[in-house]
Amino acid sequence: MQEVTTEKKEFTPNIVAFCCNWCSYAGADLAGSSRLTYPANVKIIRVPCSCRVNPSFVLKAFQQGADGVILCGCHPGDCHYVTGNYYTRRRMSLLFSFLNYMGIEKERTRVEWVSAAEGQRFSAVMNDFVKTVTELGENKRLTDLRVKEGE
Amino acid sequence: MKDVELKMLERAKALLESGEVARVIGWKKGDFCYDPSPASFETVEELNGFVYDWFCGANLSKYLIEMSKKEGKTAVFLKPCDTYSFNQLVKEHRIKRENVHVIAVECLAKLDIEKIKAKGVSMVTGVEVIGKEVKVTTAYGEETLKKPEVILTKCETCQKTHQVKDEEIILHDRPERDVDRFAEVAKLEAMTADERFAFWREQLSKCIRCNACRNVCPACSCVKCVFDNPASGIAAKANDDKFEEQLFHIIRAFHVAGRCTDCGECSRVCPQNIPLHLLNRKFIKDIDGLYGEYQAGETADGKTPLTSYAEADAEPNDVMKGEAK
Amino acid sequence: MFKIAKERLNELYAKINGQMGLFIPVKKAGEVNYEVWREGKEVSLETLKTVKSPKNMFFPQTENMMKFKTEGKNLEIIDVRGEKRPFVLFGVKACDYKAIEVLDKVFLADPVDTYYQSRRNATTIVTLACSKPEESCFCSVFGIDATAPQGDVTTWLDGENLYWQANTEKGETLTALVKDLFAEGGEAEVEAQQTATKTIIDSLPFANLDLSKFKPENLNELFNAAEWQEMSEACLGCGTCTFVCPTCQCFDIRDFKTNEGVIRYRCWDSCMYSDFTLMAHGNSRTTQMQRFRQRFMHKLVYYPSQNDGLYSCVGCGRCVNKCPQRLNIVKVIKTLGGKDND
Amino acid sequence: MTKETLIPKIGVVTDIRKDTPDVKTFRVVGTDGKKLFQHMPGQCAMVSIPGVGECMFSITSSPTNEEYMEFSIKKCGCVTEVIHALEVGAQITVRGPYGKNFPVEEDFKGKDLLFIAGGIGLAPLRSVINYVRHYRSNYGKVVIVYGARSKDDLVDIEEIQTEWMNEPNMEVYLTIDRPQEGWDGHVGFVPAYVKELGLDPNMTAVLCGPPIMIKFTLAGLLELGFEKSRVYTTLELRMKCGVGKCGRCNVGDKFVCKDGPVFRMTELDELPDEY
Repeated sequence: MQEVTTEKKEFTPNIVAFCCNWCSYAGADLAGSSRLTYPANVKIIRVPCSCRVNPSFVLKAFQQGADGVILCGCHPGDCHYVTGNYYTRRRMSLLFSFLNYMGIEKERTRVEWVSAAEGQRFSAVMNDFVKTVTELGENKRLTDLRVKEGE
Repeated sequence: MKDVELKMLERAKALLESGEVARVIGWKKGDFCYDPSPASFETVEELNGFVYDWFCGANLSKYLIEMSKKEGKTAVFLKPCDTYSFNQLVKEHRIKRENVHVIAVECLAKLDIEKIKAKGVSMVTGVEVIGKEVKVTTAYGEETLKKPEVILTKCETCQKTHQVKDEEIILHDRPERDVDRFAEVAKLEAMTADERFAFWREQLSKCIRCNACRNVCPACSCVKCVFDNPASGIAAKANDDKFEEQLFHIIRAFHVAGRCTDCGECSRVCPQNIPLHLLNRKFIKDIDGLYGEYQAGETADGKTPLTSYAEADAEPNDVMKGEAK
Repeated sequence: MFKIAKERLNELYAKINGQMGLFIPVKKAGEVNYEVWREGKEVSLETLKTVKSPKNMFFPQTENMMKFKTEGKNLEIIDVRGEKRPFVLFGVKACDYKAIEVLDKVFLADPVDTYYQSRRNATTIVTLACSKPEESCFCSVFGIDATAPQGDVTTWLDGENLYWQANTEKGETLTALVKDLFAEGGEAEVEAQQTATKTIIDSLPFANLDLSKFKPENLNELFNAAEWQEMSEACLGCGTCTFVCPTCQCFDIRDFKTNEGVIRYRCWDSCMYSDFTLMAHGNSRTTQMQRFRQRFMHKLVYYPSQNDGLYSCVGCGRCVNKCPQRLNIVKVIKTLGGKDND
Repeated sequence: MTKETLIPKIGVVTDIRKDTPDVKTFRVVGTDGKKLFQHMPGQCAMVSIPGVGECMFSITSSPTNEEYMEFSIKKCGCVTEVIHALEVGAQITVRGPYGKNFPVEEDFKGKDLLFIAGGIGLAPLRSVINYVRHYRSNYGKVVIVYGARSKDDLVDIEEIQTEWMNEPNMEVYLTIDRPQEGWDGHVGFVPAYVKELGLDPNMTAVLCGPPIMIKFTLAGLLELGFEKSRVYTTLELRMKCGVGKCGRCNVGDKFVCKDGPVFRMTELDELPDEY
């Protein structure tokens, strides 16, 4: 618990980014090779398509201590599997709206479309998301206290 | 209601006697005047215990998953709201439509004994509904209650009509009602995130994880639920932490999104009276607002909102900003 | 006997709470359950039946048992229990008190369940007599007198006062702590209430249930009864009856991975669940009929057979009120019990 | 201090033997290198891998072994899969012993004993057989009939061939279900073999194996004139606590963990058929 209290002043959030293998994951790569920075506290999880992300993945991320969860996929119309991200769009619209309805701060969740060529955009999106979540502070509403036990 | 019951009994007898059906699914009398149980009747003699009254709120459609697998045809009495669940189950290939004979029965809303008891009325021995009044006979005398105050929550905003019928038993007209089933959802939406969180926190902290909501839900027809499957990573039996209360209800609500017919059984069975229907209704409201009005179970075919898409669908971030509607 | 005016009960709660913990029926979001008392919480002693029984005082729905830490190949087991703070369990009805006796026979039997025992030892039980039993109550069938529950302290509540009588040493100790709030007297009021309540109890619809058939020697006959199939047909397989039941004691032991190791906890389990007896290579109860039968056979036959005829049902009627499908132990007793049930 | 029943001890795996394609035998001692606790033949212990789960296994080694305990474990579920992946030196948790043992000091003494096992069913019997071998003079003739699907599925074959078969006044009969290259022994199912052998019905018999084998073997034994009161078996059901409290391993009013796992056939006859 000590760590958390000392961190209060400069809180660094844990961010989980689910990135589609065919676009934003490559976009992150490009950002890196172009020497564009994005915060190190963004943990990328590569998925074959943004539509692979089951709502339970998002919740699990929060359970394990994420303060924000962002999904990145191909721009609508550009899905490697043709239509995957259209489904993502509906699912995540509904899920995130629902989490908001449950009282989970809506700034903690986000969906962004980032292509493989948009390294700059990837970096900008992540910087912005991290900034937003940092301002928001620690996730206390959708987290499992048992997981953090002993910290 | 007695006339409807007699008519139903007559049909059940005829169907069983003629051999047209092998069994009839209906309700069986309980120990009190208010506790009928769903039951299947295979012989005319068994029909002695048959009942259809103001407390037959249970949705019988889910039983058909098992019953329609049995030898012979199954007749079932379905209230308007039940027929939506029936359609949805047919659509999901859970029920063999050709094995079922649907008898659409009249429903003028069902009563909630807990609400009656909450009015301080105990030892109930009988009820009679006259228009908008409920006359309750008890061991201590008689009480008159206002019907709208003691009907099941799921009936309060119901405007459903029978979607499936092979025959019907409807003797009385249902009065037209003008109700907004999303009013309570809108009320929650209008709150701040903090208030909403506090509301759900308090409600969900009552959850004892008995799984009644899941097991009664006609949309929860998975052979093995993720919460029972150790390989899912989210299996659990009890809420050890507030997170698990949220997790269970969020996942369940999401899983039935676009398939939930708003039959309200989840709230009816909840031993802690958590307004679970308000979770499902949020999804319904969002779907209606974002992707066009959709009522699950209106038909037994076609795509559901979450198994289809439109190129011009709203962007999640706009939805979150509240700019999409 | 002592008494305290109803309006001053909050002072009593505060006083007890100052010395030890207080677990009491509290109304939250419309439902009454036992909770830890805090100033401002809405206590509801009048509520006849809390949704959950007070059993979670001793046998919580989830309880951490131990922690495992791994370092390299080395494993370390840490007992996570701290010293149990003394607690007062307040407002226990006669049926729920009897249920604690039923649980004791399981958890305190050799080998003793120390988790249960430590909570049990640290608790002073204040019971509350019933004055308004309702139609689903049938505790008298099990020989329970709802007007005179046992416990460390027995209390009675009427329109004006709460009457208080210590029964045990623990009860006397508690009484001494709060005595300055009390006045003497109340015997006549209590007796009047008891007489009135007994009349109601005798006239309750289930007052004459016949249990004579439920004996160990009829085990196989009852087990093989054809009626189980029909009785269980509407069963959803949910755990409502088991979780609201004051005597159900089945539990599961599970592990949870945290950032710091593994927590092993136990939680309530239900014999109604399909995976209750599931093993890697089989399941001894594959149908809901078997699981339904198990629950009621356990309450009415198996448990009494192991515990000198004591039934594992106390007639609280929670399952009668809460079963979503209105199946319950009364229906089982009526269907399979002695012929006086007809 | 009261004995903690649900808090396990730490065990160290000191040896792993692969008996068959899906059975491994694990040798376990305490962190101090000594045996974890004493037990009697037929008793069980709860073995767990923290974070995965806890399961009940019969203790395969004989109580007369003062150095260590052994568990023969068949890979068939989530926990056993992880146990099979363990390496020597791994630490696990063990608690026990649980349940009633075989009446080796009472009913078995001075009797001729017949042990019939199928597949992994040899695990609980190995403990009794070795106990009997240790106190050989206390018992009469010993006959062992053991069958498995194939010769590769015979557990502990080395011990059987090198030790049991050479033990005086001890007969061992092995059989496999189907003919197999390199096997010149008996082929056929255990129940049929038992009848073929025409065993002496005055022996006290102990059966362990899959339910179907037990059912047919028992029928065979009864045909040969065995009395049910002298036939024993062990049961296995889902268990969590091991001490008759968690409520799941009951057959009628008996808990397998506490009142079993060893049952006399006459006792089982009185219980409902739900195991």
